[in-house]
Amino acid sequence: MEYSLVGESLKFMILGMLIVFVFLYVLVEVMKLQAKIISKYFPEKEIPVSTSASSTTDTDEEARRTAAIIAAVTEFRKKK
Amino acid sequence: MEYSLVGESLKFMILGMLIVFVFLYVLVEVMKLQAKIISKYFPEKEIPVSTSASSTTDTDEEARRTAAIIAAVTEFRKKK
Amino acid sequence: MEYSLVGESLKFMILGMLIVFVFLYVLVEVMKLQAKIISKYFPEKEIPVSTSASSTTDTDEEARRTAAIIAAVTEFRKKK
Amino acid sequence: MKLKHLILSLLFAFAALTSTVQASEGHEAAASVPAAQTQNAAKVYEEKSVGQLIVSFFKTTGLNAIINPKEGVKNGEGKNISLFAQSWGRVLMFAIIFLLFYLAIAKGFEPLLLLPIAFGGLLANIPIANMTGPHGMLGIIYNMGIANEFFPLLIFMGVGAMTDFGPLLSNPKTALLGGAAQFGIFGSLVGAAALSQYTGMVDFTLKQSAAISIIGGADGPTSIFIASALAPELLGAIAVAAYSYMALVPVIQPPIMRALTNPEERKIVMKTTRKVNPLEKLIFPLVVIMMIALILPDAAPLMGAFALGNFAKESGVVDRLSNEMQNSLINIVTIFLGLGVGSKLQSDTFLVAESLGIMVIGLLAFSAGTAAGVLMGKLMNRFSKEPINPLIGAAGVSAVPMAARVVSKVGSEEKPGNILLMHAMGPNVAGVIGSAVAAGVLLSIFK
Amino acid sequence: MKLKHLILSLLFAFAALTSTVQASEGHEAAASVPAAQTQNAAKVYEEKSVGQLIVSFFKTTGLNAIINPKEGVKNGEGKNISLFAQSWGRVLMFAIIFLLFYLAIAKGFEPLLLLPIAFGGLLANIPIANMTGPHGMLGIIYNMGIANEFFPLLIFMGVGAMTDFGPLLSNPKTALLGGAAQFGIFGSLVGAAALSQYTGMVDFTLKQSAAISIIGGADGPTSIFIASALAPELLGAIAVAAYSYMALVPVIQPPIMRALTNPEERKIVMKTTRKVNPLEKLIFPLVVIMMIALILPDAAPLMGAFALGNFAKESGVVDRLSNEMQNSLINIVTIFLGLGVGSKLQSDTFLVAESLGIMVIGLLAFSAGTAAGVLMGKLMNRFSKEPINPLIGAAGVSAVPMAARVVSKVGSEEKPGNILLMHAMGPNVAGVIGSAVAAGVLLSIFK
Amino acid sequence: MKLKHLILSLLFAFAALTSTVQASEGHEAAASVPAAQTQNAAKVYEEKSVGQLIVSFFKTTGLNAIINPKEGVKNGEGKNISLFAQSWGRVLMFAIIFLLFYLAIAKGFEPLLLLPIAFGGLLANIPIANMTGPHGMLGIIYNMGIANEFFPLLIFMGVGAMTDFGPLLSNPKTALLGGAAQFGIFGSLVGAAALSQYTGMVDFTLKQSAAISIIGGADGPTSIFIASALAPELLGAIAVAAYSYMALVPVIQPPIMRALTNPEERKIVMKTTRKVNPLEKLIFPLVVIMMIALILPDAAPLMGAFALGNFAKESGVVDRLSNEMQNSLINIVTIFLGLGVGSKLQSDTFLVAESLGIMVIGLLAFSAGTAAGVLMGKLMNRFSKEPINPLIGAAGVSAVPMAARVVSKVGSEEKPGNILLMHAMGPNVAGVIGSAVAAGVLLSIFK
Ligand code: NA
Ligand code: NA
Ligand code: NA
Repeated sequence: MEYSLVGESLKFMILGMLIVFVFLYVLVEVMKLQAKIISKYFPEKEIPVSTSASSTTDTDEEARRTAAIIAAVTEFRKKK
Repeated sequence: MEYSLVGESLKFMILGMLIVFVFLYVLVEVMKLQAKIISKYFPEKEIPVSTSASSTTDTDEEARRTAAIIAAVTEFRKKK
Repeated sequence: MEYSLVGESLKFMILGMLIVFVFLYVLVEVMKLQAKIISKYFPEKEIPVSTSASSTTDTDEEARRTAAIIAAVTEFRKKK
Repeated sequence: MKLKHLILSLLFAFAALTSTVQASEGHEAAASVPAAQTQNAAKVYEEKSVGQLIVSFFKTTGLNAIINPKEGVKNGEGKNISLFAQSWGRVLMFAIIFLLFYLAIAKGFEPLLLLPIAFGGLLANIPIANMTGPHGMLGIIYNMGIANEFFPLLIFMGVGAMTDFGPLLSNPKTALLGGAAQFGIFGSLVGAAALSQYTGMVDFTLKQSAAISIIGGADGPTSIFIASALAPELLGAIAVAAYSYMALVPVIQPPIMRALTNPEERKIVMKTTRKVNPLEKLIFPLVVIMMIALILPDAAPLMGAFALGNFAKESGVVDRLSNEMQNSLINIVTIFLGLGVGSKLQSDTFLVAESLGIMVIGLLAFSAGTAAGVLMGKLMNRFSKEPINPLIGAAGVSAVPMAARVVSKVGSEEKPGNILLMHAMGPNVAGVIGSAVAAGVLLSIFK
Repeated sequence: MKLKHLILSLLFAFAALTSTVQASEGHEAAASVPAAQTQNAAKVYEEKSVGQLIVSFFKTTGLNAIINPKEGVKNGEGKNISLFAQSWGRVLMFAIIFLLFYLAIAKGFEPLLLLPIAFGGLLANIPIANMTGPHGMLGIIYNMGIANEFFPLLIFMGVGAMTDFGPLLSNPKTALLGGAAQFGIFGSLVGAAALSQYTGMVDFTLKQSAAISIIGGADGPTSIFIASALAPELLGAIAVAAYSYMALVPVIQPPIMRALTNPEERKIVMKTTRKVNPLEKLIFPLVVIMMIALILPDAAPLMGAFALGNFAKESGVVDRLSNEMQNSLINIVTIFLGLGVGSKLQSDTFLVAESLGIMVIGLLAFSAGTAAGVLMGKLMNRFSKEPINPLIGAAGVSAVPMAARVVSKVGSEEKPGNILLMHAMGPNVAGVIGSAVAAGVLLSIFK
Repeated sequence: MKLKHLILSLLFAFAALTSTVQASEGHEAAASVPAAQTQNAAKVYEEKSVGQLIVSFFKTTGLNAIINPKEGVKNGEGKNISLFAQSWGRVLMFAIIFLLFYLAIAKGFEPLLLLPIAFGGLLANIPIANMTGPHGMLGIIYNMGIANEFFPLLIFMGVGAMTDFGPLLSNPKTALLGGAAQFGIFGSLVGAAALSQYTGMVDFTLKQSAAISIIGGADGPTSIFIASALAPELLGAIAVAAYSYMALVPVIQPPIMRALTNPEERKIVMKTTRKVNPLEKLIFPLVVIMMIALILPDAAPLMGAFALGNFAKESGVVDRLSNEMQNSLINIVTIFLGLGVGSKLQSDTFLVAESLGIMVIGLLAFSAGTAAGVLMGKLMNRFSKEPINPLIGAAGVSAVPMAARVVSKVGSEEKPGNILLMHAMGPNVAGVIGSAVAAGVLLSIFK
C-alpha cells in the first residue's frame, strides 16, 4: 500500500458526510413538498386508500390490541 | 418449425378437454360411489375418525372462532 | 469382513453403556453440587435473573394460558 | 433559515460537478468498460482524490445509469440489456409498477400477491444494484424457490388446507362444470397460437403458448408453477396477468353470464345441498391424488401438495400443521414468491410485445372459460333431473372463492333471496382440480 | 341423464384405444427407450396426430407404468427400479401407506409425524412424476434439510424449548434410570448384529445395525439424525418404526413392567420432590452442553440444539424466540421433515427384508430398554436411602412424555392416589440426554 | 449408597486408563495424523478390542483435544488452528461467552441477538464437533443466509414493518440530525485507519476499517450486512461490539449529551408535532427507495428491504404479510442470524488484537455520533425559527428506539414534564436511513 490509510479515510469521510447530508436534505425537501401536495389535493377526509379500517396496523395500536387480549385473558383468569 | 401452431394447439385442445372431462367424470362417479358406501357402512354416528372433537377445523368454524376472538377483544376494548 | 458382527457389537455395548453411565453419573454429581452452591449463595429471593416475571414460560403455565384463552372464547361464544 | 442556503449551495456545487462529469464522459466512454473490468478483477483499492471520488461516485448513481445507458450492461441472468431498457425502459417499468401499487392498494387487486410482485419489480429495475443476479436478494429468492418450482407448491398446499370440498361432495356432478371452464385454458392456447401464426405481433412457441394459456385456470400458484416449468422468461407477465384478471373477475364475468342466459335460467332455484359425512371429506383428497397417480402423474406435484394440505386439515389430528400451512408458512412463502416473481419484471424482459399479447390472451382466457362454464351449465340443466342454475358454471374458472361470490351476486340480483353461493362452490373447487389436470396434460405433452 | 351416456361412451372409446395401445406396445418396446432419450435430449416438440397424442398420453399414465413396468426406469437417486418394485411394489406400498394413515388418524399413532411421512411416501411412489428426484418436491426437501441432518436438529431445538428439567433437578439420581434404559439401544445393536450373522434373513453392516439400534432411544429426531448420518438407505423404515413404537409405548411397556416387579414394589410411594431454584434450571442446559463439549463432542450437534432451545426458554429474556422454536418453526420443520423422510418409503427402498428386520429389532429395543430401566429401578431401590418405585425406570426410554404417563397409570392402578408422574419425568428427560450420549458414542465409533 | 461406590470405581478406572492413554500418546503423535486421514478416506471399520475402543474414544473427547492440542487441526473454513487457540483459546472463549450470557440475561444487553450469538459461539468452540464446517449446523446456517447477506435483509424488512415514520414526516428537517450522527461512522473510520497507521497494535485494511466503522450506525442488521460484504473475518467481533454498545446506549450517551449542552438548551420545549396524513406515510417508503435508486443504488438491498417492510405495513392491505414480517419470520431469522454470526466467535478468529481494536473503535463511534448529533442540534437551533432541543440530535445514532428514550429521559430530568420522545423519534428513524446511505457509500467505494 503506497497510500496513507488515514489520508484516504479522511477523503472518504468528506465524501460520505457530503452524500449523507445531500441525500437527507433532498429527502427533507421532498417530504415538505409531499406534505404540501397531499394536504392540498388529498386532505385527510378523502384518502383513496383503505387505511381507515386498517389504522389498526399502527404499531402502537397493534401493541394496544395485544395488551387488550392479554388483559382480557388475565381478567378472565382472575374471574375463574 | 414445419408444423402449424394452430393445428397443433387444436389437437392439444381436443386431447386436453377430453382428459379433463374423463378425469372429472370418473371423479364424479367415485364421489357418488364413496357417498353410497360411507352412508351405508359408516353412517355419521359411528365415524371411526376422531373428527367429532376436531370439527372445529372446518374453515367456517375456524372463521367463526376467529370472529369470536376478535369480537371478544373488541367488546373488551369498548368496556375499557 | 473378517470380524464378527456380534463380537464387535458386544464391545460397542460395553463401551456405550459405560460412557452413558459415566456421563450421567458425572451429571448427577454436578446437579447435586450446583443445587448446593445455588441454595447457599443464591437463595430463591435474590435471583439475579429476571425469571420472576417470565415464569409464564413454564410449559404447564403456557398450557394453562392457552387453556384460559380457549375457555374465554368458548364462554364468549356460548353467551352469543 | 440560513442552514438551508448553506446546504443548497453544496447541492448546487454537486450538480455543477456532475454536469462536468457528464460532459467529460464522452471521451472516457470507449476506455471505461475494459478499465472497469480490470479494476473489478484486481479488486485492489487505488488512491483517489476527493474530486475523483466524487466523480467515481457519480458514475455509480442510478441517475447516471439511466441518463447515460451503456453497451454491455448485463441483467441478472448475464444477458446484455439494450440501451432503451436501461433508460426509458426503467422509467416505464417504474410507472407500470406504481400503477400496480395503485391497483393493489386503492382498487384491492389481489394485494397479497400483486404488492410483493410489484415491489420485487421495483427492486429488479434499480440500476447498478443488480438485485436479480445470483448474489442479489431477488436472485437468491428466485433460485431458492421459483426456479425449482417449490414455492408455488407450498402455496398450493396452504390453499388445499383452506379448501372445503363439502359443497362439491354434496353435489358431485357439478364437477363437470369445473371441467367445461377449462376451455378457457385450451381455447386461449389456440388463441395464442393463432396470434403468433396469423399476426406478426408476437412469436410464441407452442411451449410459451401453453404456459400463457394456463392463465385461464384462474389459479395463481398453478400459473406460476407452469410458467416456471415451460417459459420462465414470461413468468413476470403471466403472473401479473393471472392475478390482475383474478381480481377483475367481478368485472369480466357478469356481462358474459347475462349474455348467455335468459332471466328464467338465472332465476332457477337449486335443491338444498345434502349434509356431507366427514369421512367423505377425509377420503376425498386421497381419492383425487390416487386418481392423479393412475391417470395423470405429471400433475402429481400440484395435486399432491393440494391434497396434502386438504388431507391434513380434514384428518383433524394434525391441526398444528394444518394451521401452520394456512398461516405462517403460506405468509412467508407468499412474500418470497411475490418478490421472486417480481424479479422477472425487469424492463428488458417485460417490455416486449409478448407481454401485451399475454394481457390480451389472458382476458380471452377468462372470458372463454366463463362462457364455456355457463354453456355447460345450460346443457346440464337440460339433461339433469334436478334443476341446475347455469350461472354456477361460471364459477368453474376457479379464482376461489371470488367467482362463486360473483355467481351468487348475479343470481340474487335476478331473484332476491336465491343464494347460489354453496352451489357455486362445487364447480369452483372442481375448477381447481380441472386446472391442475389441464396443467398436467400440458406438462406431459412437452416432457 | 343422457349426458352420462355421452361421457360413458367417450370413456369406452378411450378404454378401447388404450387396450390397442397396450397390444401394440410389445412391438415398440425395444425401440421406445432410446427414442425417448433422443427426444428428451433434443427437447424439440414434433408434430403428432390426435391419435398419436392420445397414445403418447396413455404411455405417461401411472396406470400404464404400473401395469407395464419397464427395465431401466430409475428412482430419485438414479438407480434402476426392479420390475416388481415398479408394479406390485407400488401397490403394496400404497396399501402400507393407507395403513399408516389409518393408524395415524383413527388410532392416534403420533400423527404429527406419521401423517406427513406417510403422505410423503404416497407421493414418492407415484410413477413417472419422480418427485423424489433432485428437481422434485420431495427431493428438494430431502436435500434442503435431511441429507445434511439439519431438520432433526431444529426439531430437537424446539423439543428442548418445550422440556422442563425441573423434575430431574429436584431428584438428580433418577438420571441413572435414564441411563439404564439405553440398554434398549445397545441390546438391539447386538440383536441386529446377531440377526445378520446367525440368520440369512437380513445382512446389516455394523453401521446399519447402529443406525437401527437408535430406535431404542425412543426419540424421533435423534433416530432420524443418526439414520441420515449412518444409513440413509434405511431412513424410511427406521423413522416409521421409531414413531410407530413410540405410539405403542402404552401397549408395549405395561406387561413388561408388571412382569419384572411385584405389587409391593409397584405400590412404593416416593418422597415429594423439592422445589427447584430457577437458577438451577437456567444453568442446567449450559452444564450439559459443556459436559458434552468435554466428554463427547460427537453428540454436540444434537445436545447443542437441545440445550439452545432449553436455555432460550429458561433465560426468560428471549420469549419471542423460544415461543417461535416451540411453534411456527417446529411446525414448518415437522411438515418438511415428515415429507422428506417419507421420500425414503419408495417401494424399491422400503420393500426389502431389512424393513421387516428393523420392525422386529425396534420392538426388541423398546422392550429391552423398558426392562433395563425397571431392573435398574429395583437395584437403586435396594441401595437408596429414600424409596424408589422401580416403575419409574420404565420412563427412561424417553418417548417424552408418554412413557412417564404410562408409569403413572400403571402405578395408580396398583395403588390409587399414588401419582408417580413427576417422579417419572426425571428419568424421562434423562433418557433424552442418555440417548443423545449413546448416539454420540456410535457416531464417534464410525467417524 | 453403595451404588455410588460402584460407579465411582468405574470412573476411577476410566480416569486411570485415560492417563495411560495420555502417556502413550506422545509416541503415537507423529503417526496418528496421516493414519487418521487414511482411515477417514477408506471409511472402513476395523476390528478393535474394548481397550482400543476406550483409548480411541478418549482421543475423541473434547477434554483431550483441549489438553493435547495438535498441529494440523483445522477450523470450519479449513485453516489450521494454532495450538493456543485449540487449548487456552477455547477456554478463554468459553469465559467470554459466559460473560455474554450474563450480560444478555442479567443485564438485559439486547438478549434477542446476543443470546443466540453467544450460544453459536459456544457451539463453534466445541472441539472435534466442527459445527462451523460446511456440513455442521452452524456452517449450514452461515452459508444459508449470512455468507450471501440474505438474513440481515430479512431482519431489516421486519424492522421496516415495525417502524413508524410519522414523527419524521411531521417535522422533516429533524432528518438532518440523523445525518450528523453518521459522523460516528466516518469519524471512527478515520480512527480505525489511524490506529492501524500510527500504532503497531492492529493492522486493519481500508476495507476492514470501513466494515468496523459501520458499528457507529448503531444498527445491527446494517453492521452485519456490511461486515459480511467487506470483512467476514471480523463479523463476530463487529456484531458483538455493535449489539453490546447498542445495549449500552443509556450509559454512553447521557454524559456526552450533558457535556455538550447547557441546562437552558436541555430545557427547550419543542412545538407539538402536526398530525400526519396516512397517505404521506404510505408514499414515504416509495420516495426513499426511488431516491436510493437514483442517487445511491449500492444501498438498494438494505433500503429496499426496509422500504418493503414499511410499505407493506402502511399499505394496510397486506396485514397478513406485514404481521408475518414482524413476527414469525423475523423471529426465525433472528435465531439463525444469531447462530450464524456466533459461528465467527471461534477462538482462532476472535482472539486477535483486532477484536480489542474493534471494541475501542466501536465505543469511539457511538460517542462521536452522539456528539455530532448534539452539536448539529445546537447549530440547527441557532438557525431555525422554531426552537430545537439539541438533545434530540443524540437520537440520530439510531439504536431504535433506545436512543430516543434516552433523550426523553435526559430531557425530562432537566425539565420534568418536557416529553421529547416523539421529537427524538424523527432523528432516530432518520438515523437508520442515514446509516444505510453511509453503508451504501462505503460499498460503492470498494466495489
Ligand atoms: Na381453474
Ligand atoms: Na431415550
Ligand atoms: Na444509524
